[in-house]
Amino acid sequence: MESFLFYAFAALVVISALAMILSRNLVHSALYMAAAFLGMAFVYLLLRADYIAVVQILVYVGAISILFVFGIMLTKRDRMDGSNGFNRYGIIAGLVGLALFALLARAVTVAGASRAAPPADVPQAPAGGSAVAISNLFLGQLALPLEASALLLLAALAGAVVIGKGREKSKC
Amino acid sequence: MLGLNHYLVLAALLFCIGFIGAVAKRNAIAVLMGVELMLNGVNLNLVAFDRFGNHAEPLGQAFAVFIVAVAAAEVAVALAMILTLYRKRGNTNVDDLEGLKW
Amino acid sequence: MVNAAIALVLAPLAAFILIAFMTRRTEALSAMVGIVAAAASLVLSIGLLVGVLADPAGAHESIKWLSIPAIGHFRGLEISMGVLVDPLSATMCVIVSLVAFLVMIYSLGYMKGDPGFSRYYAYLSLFAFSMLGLVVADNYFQTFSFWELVGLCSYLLIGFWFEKKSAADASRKAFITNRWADFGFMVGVLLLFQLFGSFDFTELSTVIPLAKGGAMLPLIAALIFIGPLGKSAQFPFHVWLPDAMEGPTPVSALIHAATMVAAGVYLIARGFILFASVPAVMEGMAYIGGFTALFAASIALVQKDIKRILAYSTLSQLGYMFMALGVGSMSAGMFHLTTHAFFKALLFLGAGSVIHATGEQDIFKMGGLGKKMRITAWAFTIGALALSGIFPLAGFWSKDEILLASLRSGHVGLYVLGLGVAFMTAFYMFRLIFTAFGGASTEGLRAHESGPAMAIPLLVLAALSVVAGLIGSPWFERAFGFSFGSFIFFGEGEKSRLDLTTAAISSLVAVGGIGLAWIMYGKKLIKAERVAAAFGPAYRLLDHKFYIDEIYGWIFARVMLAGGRAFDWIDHKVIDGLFDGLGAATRATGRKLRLTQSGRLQGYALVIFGAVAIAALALSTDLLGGLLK
Amino acid sequence: MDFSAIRLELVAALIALSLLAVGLIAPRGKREMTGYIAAIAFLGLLALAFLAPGHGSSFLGGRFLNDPLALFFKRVFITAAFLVALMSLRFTAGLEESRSEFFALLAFSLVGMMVLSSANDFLSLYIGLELMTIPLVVLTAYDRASGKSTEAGTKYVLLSAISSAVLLFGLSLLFGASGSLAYGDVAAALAKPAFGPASGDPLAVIGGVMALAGFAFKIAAVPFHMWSPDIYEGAPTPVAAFLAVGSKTAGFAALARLLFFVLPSNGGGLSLVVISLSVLSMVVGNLIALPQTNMKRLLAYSSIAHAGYMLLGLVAASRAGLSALLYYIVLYLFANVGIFAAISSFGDGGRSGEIASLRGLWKRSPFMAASLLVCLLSLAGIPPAAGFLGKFYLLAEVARQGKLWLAALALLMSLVSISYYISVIRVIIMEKAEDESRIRVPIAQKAILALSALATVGLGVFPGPLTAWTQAIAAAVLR
Repeated sequence: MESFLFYAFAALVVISALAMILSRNLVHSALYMAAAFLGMAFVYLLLRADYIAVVQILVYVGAISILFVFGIMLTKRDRMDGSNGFNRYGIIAGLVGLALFALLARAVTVAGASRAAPPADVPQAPAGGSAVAISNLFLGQLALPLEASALLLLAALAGAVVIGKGREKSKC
Repeated sequence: MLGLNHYLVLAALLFCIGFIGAVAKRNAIAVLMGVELMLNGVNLNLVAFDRFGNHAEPLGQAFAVFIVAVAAAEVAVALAMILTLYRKRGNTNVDDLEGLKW
Repeated sequence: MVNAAIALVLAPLAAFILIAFMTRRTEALSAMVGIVAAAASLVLSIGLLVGVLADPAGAHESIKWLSIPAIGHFRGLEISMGVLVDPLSATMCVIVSLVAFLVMIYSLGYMKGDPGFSRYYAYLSLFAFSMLGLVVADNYFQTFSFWELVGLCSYLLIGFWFEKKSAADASRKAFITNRWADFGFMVGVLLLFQLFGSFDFTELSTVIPLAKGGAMLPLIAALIFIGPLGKSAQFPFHVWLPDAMEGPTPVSALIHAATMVAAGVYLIARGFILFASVPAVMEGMAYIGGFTALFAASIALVQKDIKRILAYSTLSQLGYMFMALGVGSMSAGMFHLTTHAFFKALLFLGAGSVIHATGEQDIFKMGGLGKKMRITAWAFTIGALALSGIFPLAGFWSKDEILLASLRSGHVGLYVLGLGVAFMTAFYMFRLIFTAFGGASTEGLRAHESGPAMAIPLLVLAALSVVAGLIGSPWFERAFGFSFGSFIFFGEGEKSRLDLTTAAISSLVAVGGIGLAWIMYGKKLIKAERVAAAFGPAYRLLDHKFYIDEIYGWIFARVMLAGGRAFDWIDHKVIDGLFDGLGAATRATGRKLRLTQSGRLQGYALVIFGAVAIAALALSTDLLGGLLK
Repeated sequence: MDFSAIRLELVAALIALSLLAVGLIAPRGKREMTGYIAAIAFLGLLALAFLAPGHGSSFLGGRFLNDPLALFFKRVFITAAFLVALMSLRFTAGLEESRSEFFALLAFSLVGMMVLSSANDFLSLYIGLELMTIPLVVLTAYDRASGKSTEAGTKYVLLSAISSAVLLFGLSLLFGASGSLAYGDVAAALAKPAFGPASGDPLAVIGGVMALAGFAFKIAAVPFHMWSPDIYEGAPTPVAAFLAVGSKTAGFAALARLLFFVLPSNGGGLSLVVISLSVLSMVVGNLIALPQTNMKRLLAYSSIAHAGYMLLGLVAASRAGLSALLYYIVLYLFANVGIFAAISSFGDGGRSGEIASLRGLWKRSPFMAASLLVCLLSLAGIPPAAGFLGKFYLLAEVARQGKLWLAALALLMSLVSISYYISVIRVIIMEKAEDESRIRVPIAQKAILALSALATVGLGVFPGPLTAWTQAIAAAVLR
């Protein structure tokens, strides 16, 4: 059952991802991307990572995808067909990507052969899902990176505002 | 039987598809989408290792949460940049960006 | 003694700083500061020399400058800064500061009114500082530092009149060629350090003899030898020196004749133990020196520019010095360096005086200058006689030492070659004198004697060119109980000898060269009728003889001049081409590589991924059980 | 909990936040004040870093180290930030708005660098890296009047996103191979032979390569260098300076820790990668620098080449190697800051940075020309400027370890590099300017130039104190 679900979700993710890069319409690409993100959320559920799955849906599907769509709308007001073509690197990029994948897949299978089997279906986290364990980490040993990432978000916010602010006379 | 390898191969596939998207698409927004796909591959790696690694604490998942947060920040800045670019040049094609070269 | 040495090095540095930052706007003051500092150095170095004469052991003091402790089986890195005072460095200090001092005085007249007057004195002071620092350095590292600084000063001074494109090009060429040579030097020093764990000359002189037979030693000696090849402009690194004549003429006198180019010779003498223990390098040194001497002398035969003639002559004389060192006589090499410094500086300053007066550098456009510029002409002639090795002027003694050394060490071929060079030297110098100073005045050429600022240094140097050789003479030794050879030597002190046969042969050869020059270029001077009237039959006889001589001379000149032209061609097309070609090739590679930077960010990303894939594949192939399985 | 270990980071973050706040509350006419405030604040932070850097050496159970190595790097970063803030005063004066944000972003980036140099686990490493990079991206695109600046910003943000994806994939593989994020545990796990098939875990190897690639991008080592010339040219000059000295040094801080303490160095494989990076950087950087006509681009290529030299210190992987690397970082900081300050004091704020604009500088501003000359000589490695000794120090160590060919190659390439530095020098002192008017050098730039030139000569003539310090650090850190 689990295998079947995995293959179904994996197929959803991979097909959406492929469609995303192959589509020649930017809006379609964005929708395929959202679909791929959604599929990933299901895969996370299979991995018993419920917290991540929720984050994935909230942030990726909910926020980032919308941000993308806004971006598209603000930069493309005319027709969308052919708005998302390939550049001159299409073929080489495909080959390098394939080679990289082959290498990684081979490495995974070789390494995995020697790895211990996955633990039985024992939930990692106590009641309440993985959220409790993760938040304990956040407030415990990961407190410093957490604070730093708060600064990071602030900096990014200030930066985005600075960049996006008004239009100055361009002498481009 | 479903094992770690399945997830890792899926992650590698996502990473590589994302890479192709980031390198081979003409539109800056599509490049950014490719990068997001790559980051999803990373997250899947982390979560899968966490699940199969017998750890006391879900460090991988915590890392994934950080990556999601940072990715959101990155997207915000990058999109703001792309908007400025659009205002200046009227399009968002990255392979037209060759005022700086050699 | 050490304090005096430090002070004499620092005085010009202080002058440089003063001129650069304070007196730049008041030109007279700048010159004053430079000259006072040089005078101070001169006085101190004479004091040093007197001190060393009293106590030849000299003094050596050094402080740890950079010290990195030893770790495990690795030796630590110890670099010290020190001062080594011994006969060699004391003598060299006197030469450098004396010539620098005279050149600075001379420049008061020569550079008068130049917009870069203060800058000029600043550079000269900086040069004096670096050169003196190089001389008193007690280890290879410190030597190398000052060596580079000297190269930099040379760059600045050659390109002093940068408005001229040729000057800017020449300065660049000098710098780059020297850097190629310094590359060998630096690698050699690194290796030396790896082998012996020290840079210190004194320390090395005790450990190197023990390491005889080591396979690395020849390589090290050969690599370090490349440095002097560049700085002393020996074949094939000589290409920069003739071009360096683009700088102001006093600079040529100071740097490209008397001091900087001597740094290579000095370095070999300083680390003589290293070279002396590798016979193959010594042989190479002797033959490279000999070849350069011949090669440059024959090119000098056909040059028309007065400064270029002197430049090639410098190359040739430096070749002599290398030859002397190569056949194992450090004394002879250093002795020739000393005397050459005086008479070559004299010749350059004389040439400068001519150029200053006439604004002309082509000797065939001059003529009859002897009447208009008496002091210059006399001084120049004395210099030329000294250079040609006419008894009893300075060049005679030192050149003889070299010829004798090569004969005694069994290098008969080099001895004969040296004689040939002596002949050519005398010939081209007097070709110059007869053409430029003799003959009828060229129309429209205005000339006047230079002012006292320029004349006095000429006279001082002329006097030195006459007497400086005597310190290497047996008479001097008999009178004072010591001579150059027993003061500066490697191994055992050498007694001054005057081998009458070799002296006679070389004198004859030199006189022969002058004679040939007279026949070819000076004969026009003689009004045939007057001579005929005065001497009657004698004249006919002479004339007849000259007729034979003329045919002979014509054939000889044909061969010689043709050879000279051929060498000239090789020099410009092949050797120059080699260096230019290397530069051009790197540049072309750079231009090609630059195109990889297409400006397209996705191309960059592709390169990143490609590199990652390749590196990952290369490192994990074994782990993955081969490529295809 | 003892917060003294992160005292410097806390103060720096406070500075960043205050600068943001000042920008909001200061009256409109007074906003140029923020630049001075920032500079003074950085100076104060620098004093703090030297006088009271905090006594705790680690925080959160060793996930954050404040060891001598980290402290050294932090002092370098703060110095760089201070000098860049001074240098920026002229640039920001020309902006119509967002002046205070400029300095706030500089401070944010500084915090990121400091976190990066102290990070002792992958998570802090990553966050530090992004906290450093994202503000830098914004700063790169700050010059909104210039199309080049926007182009550079776009390139930088996309490429750094791609490179951090690669880095993260590598880190995730290392996490998988070791089961931990903390450096100590990762190193211990990777050293265990039981891992994977006989000789090692391919995932760890690939992960290691990818992680190295991420930092090779930051230090702009070939072939991960291609962003840097474009970005340096397009970015406002002070920002380019910060990229050249801050971001690159931070990359080295992280790389040094990774290579010395985390990735198994005895494996040989990764050190081969480091050697290749070093060789390629020296060769490609120096060769492409030859035909450049833009000063900022030239500096970018020269700094690529310098990354190659500095990598030699990591290749040597010994105390002396680390000590030489640290020494080199300091001299590189001063030489580069000096040159960038000179460029930025031109009329247009150094926007174009063409080498030709330096023509006849000797006449137009002797002081600037002299300082620039000293800095260029240092980069070219000519004594008595510090660059000579720094190079010698690095090469002596590499040669001593028997990699003579590498030392010889580095020497050969530094020989090639002389040729382009000397062309610049030639333009400065040997060419005539069309416009012979004197250049008015702003006082801040004057101060930076004087400091850089003095430090460059001082380090070259009296290296003792600094080398003693770097040796002490190396001895304390490497056992």
